[in-house]
Amino acid sequence: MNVGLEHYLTVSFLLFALGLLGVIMRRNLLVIYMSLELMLNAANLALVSFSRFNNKLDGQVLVFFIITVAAAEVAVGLALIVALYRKRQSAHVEDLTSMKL
Amino acid sequence: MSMLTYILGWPLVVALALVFVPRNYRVIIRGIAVLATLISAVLAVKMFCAYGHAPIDADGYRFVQQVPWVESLGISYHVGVDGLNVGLILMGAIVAFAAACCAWEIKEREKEFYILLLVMSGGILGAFASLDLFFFYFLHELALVPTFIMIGVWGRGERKNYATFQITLYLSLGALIALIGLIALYVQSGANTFDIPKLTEYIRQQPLSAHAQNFIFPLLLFGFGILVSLWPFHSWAPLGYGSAPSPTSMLHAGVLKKFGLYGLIRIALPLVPQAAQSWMQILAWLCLGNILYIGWVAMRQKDLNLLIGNSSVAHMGFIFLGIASLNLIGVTGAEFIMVAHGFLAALTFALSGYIFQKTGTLQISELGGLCRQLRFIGTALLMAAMAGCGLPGFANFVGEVTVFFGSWTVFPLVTGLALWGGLIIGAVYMTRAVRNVLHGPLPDKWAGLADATSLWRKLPYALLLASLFVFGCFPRLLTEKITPDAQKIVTMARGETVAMGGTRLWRVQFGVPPDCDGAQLVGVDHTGNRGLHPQAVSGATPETTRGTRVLHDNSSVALGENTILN
Amino acid sequence: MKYELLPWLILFLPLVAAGGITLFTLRYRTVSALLSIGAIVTGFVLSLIFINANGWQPAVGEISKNWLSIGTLHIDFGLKLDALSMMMLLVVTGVGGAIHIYSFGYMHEDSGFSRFFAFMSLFTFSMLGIVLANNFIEMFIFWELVGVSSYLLIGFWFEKPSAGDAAKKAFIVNRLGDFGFLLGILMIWGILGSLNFSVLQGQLSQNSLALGAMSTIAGLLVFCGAVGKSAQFPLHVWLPDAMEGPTPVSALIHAATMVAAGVYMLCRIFFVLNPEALHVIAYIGGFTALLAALIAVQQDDIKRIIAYSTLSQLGYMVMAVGLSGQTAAMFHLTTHAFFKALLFLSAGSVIIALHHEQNIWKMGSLKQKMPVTFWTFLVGALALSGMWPFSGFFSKDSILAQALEQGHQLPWLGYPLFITGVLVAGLTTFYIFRLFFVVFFGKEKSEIASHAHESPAVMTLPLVVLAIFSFIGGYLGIAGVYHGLFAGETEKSAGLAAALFEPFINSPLAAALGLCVVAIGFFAAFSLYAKADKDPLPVILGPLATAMKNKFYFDELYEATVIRLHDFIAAVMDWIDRWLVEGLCIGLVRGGTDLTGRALRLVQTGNLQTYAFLFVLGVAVVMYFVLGK
Amino acid sequence: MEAINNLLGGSMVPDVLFYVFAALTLLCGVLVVANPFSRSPVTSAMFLVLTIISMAGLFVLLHAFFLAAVQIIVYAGAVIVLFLFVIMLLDLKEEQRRKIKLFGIVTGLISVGAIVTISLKALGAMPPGAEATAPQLEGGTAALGKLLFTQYVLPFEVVSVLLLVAMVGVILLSKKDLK
Repeated sequence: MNVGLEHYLTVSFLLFALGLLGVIMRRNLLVIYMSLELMLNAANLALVSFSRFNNKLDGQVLVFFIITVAAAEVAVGLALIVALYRKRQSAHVEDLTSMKL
Repeated sequence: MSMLTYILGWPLVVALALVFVPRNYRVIIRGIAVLATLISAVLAVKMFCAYGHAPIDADGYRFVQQVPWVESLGISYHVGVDGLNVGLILMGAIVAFAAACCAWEIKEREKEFYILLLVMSGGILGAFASLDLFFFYFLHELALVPTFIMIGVWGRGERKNYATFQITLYLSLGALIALIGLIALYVQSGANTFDIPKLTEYIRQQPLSAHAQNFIFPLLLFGFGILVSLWPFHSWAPLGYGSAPSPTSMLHAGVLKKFGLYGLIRIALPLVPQAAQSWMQILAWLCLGNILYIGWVAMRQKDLNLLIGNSSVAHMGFIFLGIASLNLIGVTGAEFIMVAHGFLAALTFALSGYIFQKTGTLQISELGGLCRQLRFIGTALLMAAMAGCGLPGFANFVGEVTVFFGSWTVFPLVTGLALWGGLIIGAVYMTRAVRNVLHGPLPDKWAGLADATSLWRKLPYALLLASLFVFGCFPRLLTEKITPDAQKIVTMARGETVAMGGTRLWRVQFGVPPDCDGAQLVGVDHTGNRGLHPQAVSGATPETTRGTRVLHDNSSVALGENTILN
Repeated sequence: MKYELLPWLILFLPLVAAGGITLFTLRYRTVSALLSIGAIVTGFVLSLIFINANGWQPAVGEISKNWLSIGTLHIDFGLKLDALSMMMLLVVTGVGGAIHIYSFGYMHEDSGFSRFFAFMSLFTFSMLGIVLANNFIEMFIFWELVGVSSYLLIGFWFEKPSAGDAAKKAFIVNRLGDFGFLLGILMIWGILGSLNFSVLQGQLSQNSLALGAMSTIAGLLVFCGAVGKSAQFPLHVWLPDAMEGPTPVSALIHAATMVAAGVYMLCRIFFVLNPEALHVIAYIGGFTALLAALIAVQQDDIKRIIAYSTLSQLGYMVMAVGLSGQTAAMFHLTTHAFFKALLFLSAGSVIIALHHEQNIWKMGSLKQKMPVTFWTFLVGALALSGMWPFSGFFSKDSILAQALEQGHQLPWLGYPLFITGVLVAGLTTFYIFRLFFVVFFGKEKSEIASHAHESPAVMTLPLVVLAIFSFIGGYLGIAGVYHGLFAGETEKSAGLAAALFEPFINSPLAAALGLCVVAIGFFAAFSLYAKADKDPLPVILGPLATAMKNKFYFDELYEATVIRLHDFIAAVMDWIDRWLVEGLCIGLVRGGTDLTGRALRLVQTGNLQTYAFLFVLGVAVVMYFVLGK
Repeated sequence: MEAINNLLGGSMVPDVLFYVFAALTLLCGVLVVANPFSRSPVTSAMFLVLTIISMAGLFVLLHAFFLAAVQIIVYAGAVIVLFLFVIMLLDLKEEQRRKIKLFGIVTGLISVGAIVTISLKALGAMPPGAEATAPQLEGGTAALGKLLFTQYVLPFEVVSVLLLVAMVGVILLSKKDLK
């Protein structure tokens, strides 16, 4: 049975779900950040598979942009985490709960 | 530009203009504000007088002006006047002018106060004049917001903040429920227009389904009921008026409160007739709560303003009784009391405001024997109290008697109790107030009080008293304008399409003891035109079993213009 | 019909005077007094002109303009001109005029002089309105206006707390009567559809069962209005307290005109009352007469004695109407107006002479000091008690005759009332001469009594005029006028001598019995009080005397029952309003919102992951609805 | 490029490769998130690199050769290295085993489970896609470049500005005297 679009999509969904699980379960800020990256990659995978099966390149262009945005985001995010760490000496989610009502 | 737009436009425009006047030109601000309300009052009087021969448009409205605003939703700035709101606009304009004159008591931040006062009066006049559901509602809210600010900032008494929030939250809740009703009406009717005449015409062709009506009418009834302090929802009114500055309570108790009633008559009765008829029984008993329950509560009040607030709530009971009777006499009577009560409430609050200004307190126990010192204000308060308990010669009496006549044929028991409330309880708490405040020995601490001597100070009270006398002695001025339009509303509300004067079916039940054999049918009396001997159908109690009885009234008694009978 | 405008003028002149005084001439005392007196005197003259121009029964019975007409409700503002209203017009303007002139002297040094005359004119206007009204609502309007003007006049000296309370009490009791009256009007309108007297009279004469089973109730409710206004049994408590007002007020309102309005109204709407209602009315009238006479015997205040005597005479008239003796009732009303006004005014001049002293046990031997007042008071007393040549005899005798004549058809109604009538006549003579002897004979019982002097001419002149009328009123043919109206046949003009002895001819028993009872009363009063300087009766009667002095504790009874009940209900309602309505409705709402607010706050934990979780949950729900199902 | 094409041309070979790469990606994904052996972020970073590389493999299968290259160079090379750099900078100690927050796990499982079931159900309901038509993505990278600079030139410029802004932000944030 040759590989169709839905196979790729299932893989990307599962990957997305993994990333989501990571964000919710893990309590270290950096790991949360990495699972975020995972979710982004899942999206990339879905886009590329669509562009492949619809024979249009737009999907790939979009992935290209997503990668650049992800890069910018990681840069800023890590800078924030560093600043946060310097202030609170901890990157653990449970310690950083001052932003509540 | 129809005259109406000027009437409601002037206060709003001047309110805007006042923003640019610097704060410390107190006299100029006061002058401009009074001038604005004076202009709109004079225009309103001119309109009232010229009402008879003004050009009338298809739907029966005069001084009409329509400016489409949002076609897709069918919203347009549509102002017009017919019998129902011409009296109200006249009363609103005069009370607004009187309130502006009485605003001399505000000593700090006059500028903001006058701006809010003008916005409020513009909003009120607009709400009454507008024939478009959207503007009808929007302008009412426009008038409601200043009330909140005025009571909050310039109010008096230690429960001021509590009263401010209570009155605002309660009224916005009521307005919200009414809004839901209005929107449901707009949607259910499918007429895709907010224009009242078009909507009425549309619904006259294909009336709403019974289910929709049973859903919409309670919303409108209780929404407007809250706005008008119908019995269970009345607790905001006395307290709110008690702690409001006198111009605000004059405008709110006198005029803004009538918005709910006017809404009921203009929108609820004709557009949702079947549901209206089935709810009238409940409304009759609720209004009895207003008259009797609030009357007794008024008896126990220690503060003059709370007493007046309660009495104005009690007067609402009569208006509701008039509406509940759903016949021409009742509705005309209700409309008449709305106008009369406007003047009365404004007058009483103005006077109590004056007394508060001079003595600093409104506790009845501390006041006493003021009539000796405040001669003019004392007599005016005495007259207002007398008008309050329905003394002939004042407009309230005419309205109340018409309502009693109207509702007697429909709810005899309720009318009897309402009569007790109106005549006896009203007289008791009014005379008690007069006895404790005006009569009796003058305590020495009030020896130095200054009476309202200057003409300018006496003008508002004199004006309101004059209006009460004019409509009290010559009620035809108003009733001839109200009757044709009230007839239209009643025919729609009753679901008959037969015009006035023809054979009319109306449900009359009479609490007649079972042993009655029923008097003879129609006997023509010696004047030859009509005899009315109803076949009294026996019913255990008037309220439970409704004997439908046919009353053939082939023509109204021709006893009009000076017929000479010997 | 000549001078059609005259009745309107007579009616509106006092109103113009009242308006003029309040608006313009409040500061100029004499001008406003003249304005008010002028209004009522011209009214008297104009009505005289109108009557001799058009006779007692003018050709045009009614002039009416439409005041208010909505659908089937037609209220006119009209004048009904027949013998009844013409006679009452004369009584009101005549007696009123005399009293106005008298009060010019009486109120001279009072600060609220012009305000007094404004109220008096307002009262005259409303009284004339009642007399001339041609439909129920118009009569009700003037009914209430009369109630208010009596409220204003009783509470004229409002600084006095007792005056303020008395005014409030009078107003509320009157309103109780008006409540019944309006309810009756509503009932009649509801069934018969019209308010105009002549139309209603036509319908009811057509078929007397038109009102069906409600006729008795309707009749009694309308009678309720008369009970309130003429202070009959249940609602009589306000009249004695109304003596707080100045004496001319008591004379005008609480003797001559206002209280008589009730009897006038009963005669005007006689067609509405069916036999059962009339019996009840007769009994209430009789009972009030007896009750008031008993109380009057033990009163000490000169004005209260005369007030109670008014009450009992009114009971007489209402009893007469109950016995369907309208002519007798109106005849007695007319004569009573004259001699009761006379008694009040002479009492007033005594009070003025003794610097506002009203207790009879502080007066004495004023006979030499105030001769004119003495003689006029004597004439009034004799007329009141019904001594032969005086007007009181003729009118009271006609009532007793009516009772006797009714006795023949309905023995259980006529005879007991005849007996009470005779008994009351005796008591009346007793208490009026008790007052007469104590005030004018015996020795001065206080030093102010010693240097009392006669009142000025402006006060004694009206007294003399009224005395003349009280003397000759009996045989002026007043009865004939009423007879013409009610019985329908024209009045026969009997000679003076025949008129003098006519009562003895038509019912000798009533006349003879009446006279001898009067004699008994006179001698009893003479023997007990001629030389007494303190009241001997309590010793003789004991507890009954104290009961009579305290007005049989009616005030306390009402205080305990009606007023306390109302206050209790008001207290309960106020409590409910404060706790249940306000507490429950608003408390509930406030509590509810507060609670939800507090619950929602818990969600904000600050933990990043709970937010993420909620976020994802939201996405799941949305996806469920979008993709799912 | 043609070599790889014909290499992949064979029917059987790409399916097997797809399953290999897919399994690899998912396995490394799991290990990034919930590594039973060590909790330290470094291991997660390492496994993240592996996931990205296997993702690149999948891209190749989908004939997106340029993207696969970019993926490896930019993503694996730069982004993950940045991660490692930061991890080393903050010298995070082994994440000591705090009490396992049952609440976190349970909630996570519930929510993610819900989303996965829904999406799979939706996917299941998808009509089977047309057969994988022959890929005529003419000239991979050239076509991509042409498309990028003709149709998507505006987003391209915006993204470059975005990068600039990100840089400014990062420099500002990482200054010493952050008040």
